[in-house]
Amino acid sequence: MTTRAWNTARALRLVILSIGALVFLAPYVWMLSTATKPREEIFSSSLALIPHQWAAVENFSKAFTRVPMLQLLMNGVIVCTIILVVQILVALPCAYALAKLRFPGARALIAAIMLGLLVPIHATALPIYVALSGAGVLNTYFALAAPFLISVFGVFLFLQFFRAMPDDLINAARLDGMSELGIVLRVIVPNAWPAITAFSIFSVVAHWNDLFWPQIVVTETAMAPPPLGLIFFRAAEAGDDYGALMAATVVVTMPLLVAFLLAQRRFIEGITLTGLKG
Amino acid sequence: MSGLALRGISKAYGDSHILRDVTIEAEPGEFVALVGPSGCGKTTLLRIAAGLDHPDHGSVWLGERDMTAMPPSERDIAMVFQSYALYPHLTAGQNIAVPLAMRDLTVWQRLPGIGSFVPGQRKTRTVIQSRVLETARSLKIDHLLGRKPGQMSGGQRQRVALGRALVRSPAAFLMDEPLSNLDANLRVHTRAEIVELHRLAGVTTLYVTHDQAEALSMADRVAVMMGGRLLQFDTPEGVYRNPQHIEVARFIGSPQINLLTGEVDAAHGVRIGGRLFAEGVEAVPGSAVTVGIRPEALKLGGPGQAGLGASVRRIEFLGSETLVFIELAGSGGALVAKLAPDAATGFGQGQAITIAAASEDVLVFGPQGMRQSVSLPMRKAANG
Amino acid sequence: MSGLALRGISKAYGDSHILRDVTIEAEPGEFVALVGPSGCGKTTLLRIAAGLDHPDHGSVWLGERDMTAMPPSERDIAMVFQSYALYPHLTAGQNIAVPLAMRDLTVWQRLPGIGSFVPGQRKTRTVIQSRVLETARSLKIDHLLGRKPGQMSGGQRQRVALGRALVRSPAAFLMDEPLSNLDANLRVHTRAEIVELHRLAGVTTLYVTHDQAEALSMADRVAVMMGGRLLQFDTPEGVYRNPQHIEVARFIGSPQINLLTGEVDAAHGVRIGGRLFAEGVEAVPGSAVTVGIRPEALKLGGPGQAGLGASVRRIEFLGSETLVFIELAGSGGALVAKLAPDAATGFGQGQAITIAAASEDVLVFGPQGMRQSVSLPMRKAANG
Amino acid sequence: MPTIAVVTLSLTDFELGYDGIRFVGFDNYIELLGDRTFLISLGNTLTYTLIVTPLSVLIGLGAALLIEAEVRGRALFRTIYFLPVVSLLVAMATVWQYLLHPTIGPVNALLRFIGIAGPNWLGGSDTVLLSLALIGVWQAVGFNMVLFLAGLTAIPRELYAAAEVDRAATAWDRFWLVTWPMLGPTTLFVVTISVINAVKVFETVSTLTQGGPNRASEVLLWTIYQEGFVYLRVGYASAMTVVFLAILMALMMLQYRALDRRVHYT
Amino acid sequence: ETTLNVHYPMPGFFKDVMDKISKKFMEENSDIKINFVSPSPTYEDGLQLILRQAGTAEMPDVTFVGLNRLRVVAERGISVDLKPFVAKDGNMAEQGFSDNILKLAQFGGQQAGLAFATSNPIMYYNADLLRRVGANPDVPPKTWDEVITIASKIKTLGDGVQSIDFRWQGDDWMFSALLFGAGGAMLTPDEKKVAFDGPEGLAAMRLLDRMVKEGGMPVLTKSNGEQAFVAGKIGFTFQTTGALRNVITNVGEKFDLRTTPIPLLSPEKGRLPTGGNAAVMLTKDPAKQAAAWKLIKFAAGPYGASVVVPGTGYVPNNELAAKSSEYLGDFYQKNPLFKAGLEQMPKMIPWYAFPGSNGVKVTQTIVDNLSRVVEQKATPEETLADAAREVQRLLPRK
Ligand SMILES: Nc1ncnc2c1ncn2[C@@H]1O[C@H](COP(=O)(O)OP(=O)(O)OP(=O)(O)O)[C@@H](O)[C@H]1O
Ligand SMILES: Nc1ncnc2c1ncn2[C@@H]1O[C@H](COP(=O)(O)OP(=O)(O)OP(=O)(O)O)[C@@H](O)[C@H]1O
Ligand SMILES: [Mg+2]
Ligand SMILES: [Mg+2]
Repeated sequence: MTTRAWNTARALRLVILSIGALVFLAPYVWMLSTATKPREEIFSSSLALIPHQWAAVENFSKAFTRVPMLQLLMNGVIVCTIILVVQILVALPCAYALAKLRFPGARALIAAIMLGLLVPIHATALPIYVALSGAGVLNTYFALAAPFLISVFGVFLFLQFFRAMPDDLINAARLDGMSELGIVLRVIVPNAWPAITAFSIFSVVAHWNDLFWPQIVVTETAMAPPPLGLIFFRAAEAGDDYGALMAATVVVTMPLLVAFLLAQRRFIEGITLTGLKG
Repeated sequence: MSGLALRGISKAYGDSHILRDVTIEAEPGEFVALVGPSGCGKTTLLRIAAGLDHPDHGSVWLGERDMTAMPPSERDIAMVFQSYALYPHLTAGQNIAVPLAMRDLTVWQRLPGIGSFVPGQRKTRTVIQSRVLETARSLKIDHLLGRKPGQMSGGQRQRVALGRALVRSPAAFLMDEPLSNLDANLRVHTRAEIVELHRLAGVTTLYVTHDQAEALSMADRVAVMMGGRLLQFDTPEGVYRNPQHIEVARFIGSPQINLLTGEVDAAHGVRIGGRLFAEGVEAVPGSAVTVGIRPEALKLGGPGQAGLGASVRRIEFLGSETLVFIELAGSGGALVAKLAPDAATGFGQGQAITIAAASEDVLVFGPQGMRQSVSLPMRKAANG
Repeated sequence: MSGLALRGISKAYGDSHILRDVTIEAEPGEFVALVGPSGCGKTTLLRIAAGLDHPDHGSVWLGERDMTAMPPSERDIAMVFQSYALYPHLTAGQNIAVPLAMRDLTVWQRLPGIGSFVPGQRKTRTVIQSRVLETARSLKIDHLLGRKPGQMSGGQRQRVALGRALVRSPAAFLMDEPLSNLDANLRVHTRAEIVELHRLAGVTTLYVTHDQAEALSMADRVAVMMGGRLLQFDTPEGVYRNPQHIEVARFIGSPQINLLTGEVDAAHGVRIGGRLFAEGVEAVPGSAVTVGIRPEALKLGGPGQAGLGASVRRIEFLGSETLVFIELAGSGGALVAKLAPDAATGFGQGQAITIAAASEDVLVFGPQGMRQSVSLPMRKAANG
Repeated sequence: MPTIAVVTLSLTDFELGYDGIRFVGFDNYIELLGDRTFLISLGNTLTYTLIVTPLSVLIGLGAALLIEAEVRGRALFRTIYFLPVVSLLVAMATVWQYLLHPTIGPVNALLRFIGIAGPNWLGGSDTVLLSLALIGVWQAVGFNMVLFLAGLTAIPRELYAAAEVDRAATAWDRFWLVTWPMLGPTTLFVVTISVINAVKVFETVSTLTQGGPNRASEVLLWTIYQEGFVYLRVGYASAMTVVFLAILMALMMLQYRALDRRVHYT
Repeated sequence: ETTLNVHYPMPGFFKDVMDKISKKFMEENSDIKINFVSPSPTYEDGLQLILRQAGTAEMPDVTFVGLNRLRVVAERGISVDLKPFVAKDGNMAEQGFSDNILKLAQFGGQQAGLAFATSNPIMYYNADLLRRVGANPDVPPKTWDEVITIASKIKTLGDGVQSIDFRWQGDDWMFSALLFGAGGAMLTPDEKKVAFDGPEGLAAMRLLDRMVKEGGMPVLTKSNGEQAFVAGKIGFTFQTTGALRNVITNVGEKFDLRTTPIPLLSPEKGRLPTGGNAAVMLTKDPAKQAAAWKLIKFAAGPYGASVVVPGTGYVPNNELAAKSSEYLGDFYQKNPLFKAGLEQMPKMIPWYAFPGSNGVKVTQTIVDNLSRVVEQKATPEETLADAAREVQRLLPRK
């Protein structure tokens, strides 16, 4: 895989990528444009992207003042961190055990994992709510994180990646005197960075953006994660405040985007298991 | 110091039987070489010894302990993998240091980041570092310690894998063709290092090699395997001079032993194509035997001398020695003789010659390939 | 049929220079062996020839075509990778068939699933199958064609990798230590197959091996590399008998050449520790030279004979030959002599002996390691 | 655990707000059999999944491959394609609402520009599911792309070298020879996850179409949600969930059994 | 000092209103503190929250429930019956709470809450478009026939301009507007049988059909309809007054926006459904109940109305507020667009809430059938028959 000069294949590739990128970007163009428009300009018969009258300041200040946005963002960071850390701590060893240790019932466990993946949170929300309410921990970070601490998706994702890892690597580690946990930490994790990064991205994205669960367990705005802030700009009955809504969306999305930009470096330094023959 | 015993090991993958009832008992401190053709089950046997595979039958013993059910990490065995199995994310130095770190550092000291604040960590690390450096030096890879496996050549990786095993003093060493990717000089050097280490530490070693010369020169005893069976387990001289099976004779020695179909007459004379080849051979009389003569044991003479008639087909120069390829008159059988360069000067391509062998150099194998030997009375007296 | 030329190749990874101005021009149909110590850049050179790496300087030519900028897939070169690089998801048979399928099947015929409905596909597949089987037979892996790489032993994988290259008739073969994991017999067999194939097809071949004996016996010419430099590119006899650099002398030949520090006097006599060792040597007079004598060129004599005084330290039995390890009197320098088993019977450990060498066997290297040779007038006459 | 609770609930007539809870056996399941909405919902979900899964997997794979092959602008493209995953779907749904507006929306404006009368994307019962599916694809591609990118990093470069030497001249050949088989486990995973995510489509439906018009975008989770949270019949919704899980589970196991063997090489 | 936990839905809409009311309330009642819990995005979400929290410690003391969901709360005994408080108060009518207004939140003899923000359906129209087809915007159409005639002209304007947007999606409220407007009812008075399948229902259904067939009404989602209207692409829009404030803001200066009462199929018998919400008391603690009652009355009272109406578009649910210049008298003078809803107030009757556990599902059934007409997939007659049959099945069989 070498750097080659310009040729048709490359040009074609760039063209396809760029067209795709345009399609993917289109909604954001409108989103940004809307976030800068006064309300009367948002819907009109002309497709102008640049507003006649700038209202960006107004919209964004609404996004920050109408709700305690900074507090919400902070909550989001805390909850996502708790969830992510625990999820990884649990999922890595589980996946390793399923992938590389032979024990009876492994297949059944994998089936159980699949089942866990399928259950929509909407279905289990009520029982979990009752349990949390019984424990008197509603309106806490714990309640926000509780149902997600074990990520079946994570176990499943890691499982797939670990199975591709050469057995001899793990065998070598065993002979070098590593415990199974040691193997996970010292051999598996360093070589599974792309998978872990991918998972982290997904986990953070999913829980940062989750609107459903926080509504169930949080009744104090002080504990609410960012998406709950967005509902302050929505009014199903009477039409949303689109400008402010888009501004708030930009604000809520930004941290994730930054996080992704940081995380994707991990992909650039992709690993290849070259210490092995065959 | 404890011996390593593999007793009655069998192993099959589905229908294909990889190992059949293999028993190898290495004495404490013994150096056992495991040789055999590609695919005969050497690696599998080593993996079973290490606990990475489980035998279908049989048991593995380290000293007096039955280890068959013990997990690999508790066996205290160091192994060099044929496929290296280096940690791709660690540098050569870190790769080699792993077993020491695992042994000498506590769980807390090993923790990344935090570990460095745990007391004693720094000192142990220094000790480990110097041990790693020492091992690396002896393998001539000390200048590579900062490289990752992906940035090293094949032979360099192999030496790192070797270093990772040699850095410890385990209860036993298992080495799977650890020198296969090294050039001759380095190989001689590294071989010497291994032998030296073995002499000093006296750790029981199971050493797989495809190089029978290496096996003969390094090992206390050599185990010759074939098709999952152990054919002979003997001293180097034993397997070379006194092979118990035609396959062992064929496998050991380079160039390969010359094999001819012939018969042993009642007077213990060996006949090839009816003509007498050697007299007074320690063999059971019988027809349809296979007669083996090592290339260096073949005596070439001029046309008039005693022995079988033959002609020179080709002469091959190999530096320190010369191979003479010979075609037997009549049968067309092909043989090879190994001569010192000087001794070969007399022969030219196409030349007619005779071949003969001393009776004690002639090995006779029966139809099943088993060695046929009896002690002749006079010999016995001579030897005794 | 076209030759393969690597001209002025240089390559560095960051600061470390892997190859420095290497030029190797293989004639059409020539078999060139590439030898050198581990890490000297052999694999890198091969990868550059294949187009997998790009040289920092220099160019790669196949016949009259400059291929330096050509992608590997258009170079029509077959390569055996040191790390095998087998496709883990394909069986041995499929692995070997890949290059043929790529060459002989159209894009449509190759499509998974749909491909089998494209006309002509079946016939070509049959042809490919039989070619694969033939190749596999010659490598003795025909019984393994249905296995995936993960289910094969190291040597078996290596042969599959070899088969994948040999199955084609490319413009050039590049082989990176293709026999390193094979046992001696298989190695001899496979070596013969490669030589035979080369004889028949006459494809230019670059063959990396760490086994100098293999290089000497197989190649038309041998390229000896060291530390990224090409030291000598010559016939096998040339590099063995007439090494141009002390490192070449050291690298070629097993056991290694004996090297002693000495001087050449004005009368072309070689002196070691002041004492005359050989007379009439084709060397430039001077002090502080290194004198090389091959082990088999050392002549051992009894205490009274001419030559340097020495003693036997150890005798090693190697089957077809015997090594005598010698300690020089006074200087304590160590040498090794290789003898036929019979010739060695006279010597025992500790015995005092003398050593000498024929003048034409003595190689003299200057302080920089370059060979110092002049043609002596009388010799010249004799040769001419 | 919560799953067990769901199964238990499915055997009762529990209704949010009423205290009484009564065990009704399989009544809920029997009622389900005759529930037209549930059947429609099942069909719609199936259609949706059949559109979204292959498209999002293929485009995701394509994007990953193209981005990986391209040296310049990798980070930029990756980020762009990933944006939809990062964004709050509820908010983005609003954006799509406008983009797909039949008269003032830019999409139809563009179509008009090239002379095509744009359809009534989200309003018409014929196009609504397709529109939702396209939004679903838009949302899922980045997700799948990241998984594929992670999978690509695990392929040894040496295999590509071998493929090039074996005269796999075009990227197309190398893809079939190396990338595709080596990505097997990743692909299986991505497909599984895509199916699961597609089957669980909810947010776009709830923000954009509320199952309408005339149930044309009624999907399983929406139906379950309606029953459980709007009509408050938790017991019945639980029964639906159980059936939904059972069907999916059966499908997944089948797929897994058939493919798992083929994608792992040892 | 008492602290009241108050919950409300749709913060995008009500946050400012609630803040203002609570501030004023706390100024007047310094012994009561109001604490807003995190609001819910929609009425549905709010209702779920209350149902989930019913009886637990988290349950708020006061909430605001959509008028059509009030019955759910009342039937489940979650809301506190306000009858005793009304009785104790004695002079509700004097405070502006006429019987008519109290009725909006009554079920089976219970006073489930006090209507807080109420709305009725009105007609919005784009005067510019009317002018372009030669209609006089100052004399807006009074009957559906006139509407359809003008609409059929507007739809020919091209350039993406469309005639009518009738908000039939989401719930049965706008259908009720047609049905009640024809003098019809949803169920028979004993609530046992469907009543909307009579001639009034058929007229309503046919009208919808005509809007599409003759008036050229496009099939739009709710938001798409609103967006197109404020973009100036639609002639008539029929929906709640509640959206008025937003529509005004979103239209800005783009075109000449007008409002007027919605036509009725039967000008004499015709009535209109009331949308919006009611303040509901949840706390069972007598001390808190007193405070909650105060708050509820205050919010639903004239001051509350004077805040709600201008901020939203809702009509005042307190007769004092509408009349007194202290509250809204001036406002209506200055903001004629708000008058349409006000004029319709006498015709407001409760938004019908279906009995039984399938109550909510019934509305969805009706909406699904409406969409068949709008999409021209079935005739009004078929649709009405189907809807009647399906709804009948969902009614309690007691
Ligand atoms: N990516 C890299 N970065 C830095 N150094 C490298 C890299 N790859 C190879 N090298 C170095 O280049 C040198 C030449 O490597 P190469 O693989 O060509 O050696 P070789 O002659 O094939 O050795 P061997 O016989 O051990 O296979 C080695 O010293 C190796 O450490
Ligand atoms: N997973 C497997 N399934 C089936 N057969 C296997 C499997 N693994 C190994 N084998 C077979 O078992 C035999 C022994 O393999 P093993 O690796 O022990 O050979 P080896 O003696 O080490 O050979 P080499 O010298 O080539 O490395 C081989 O014939 C190989 O094909
Ligand atoms: Mg092996
Ligand atoms: Mg190499």
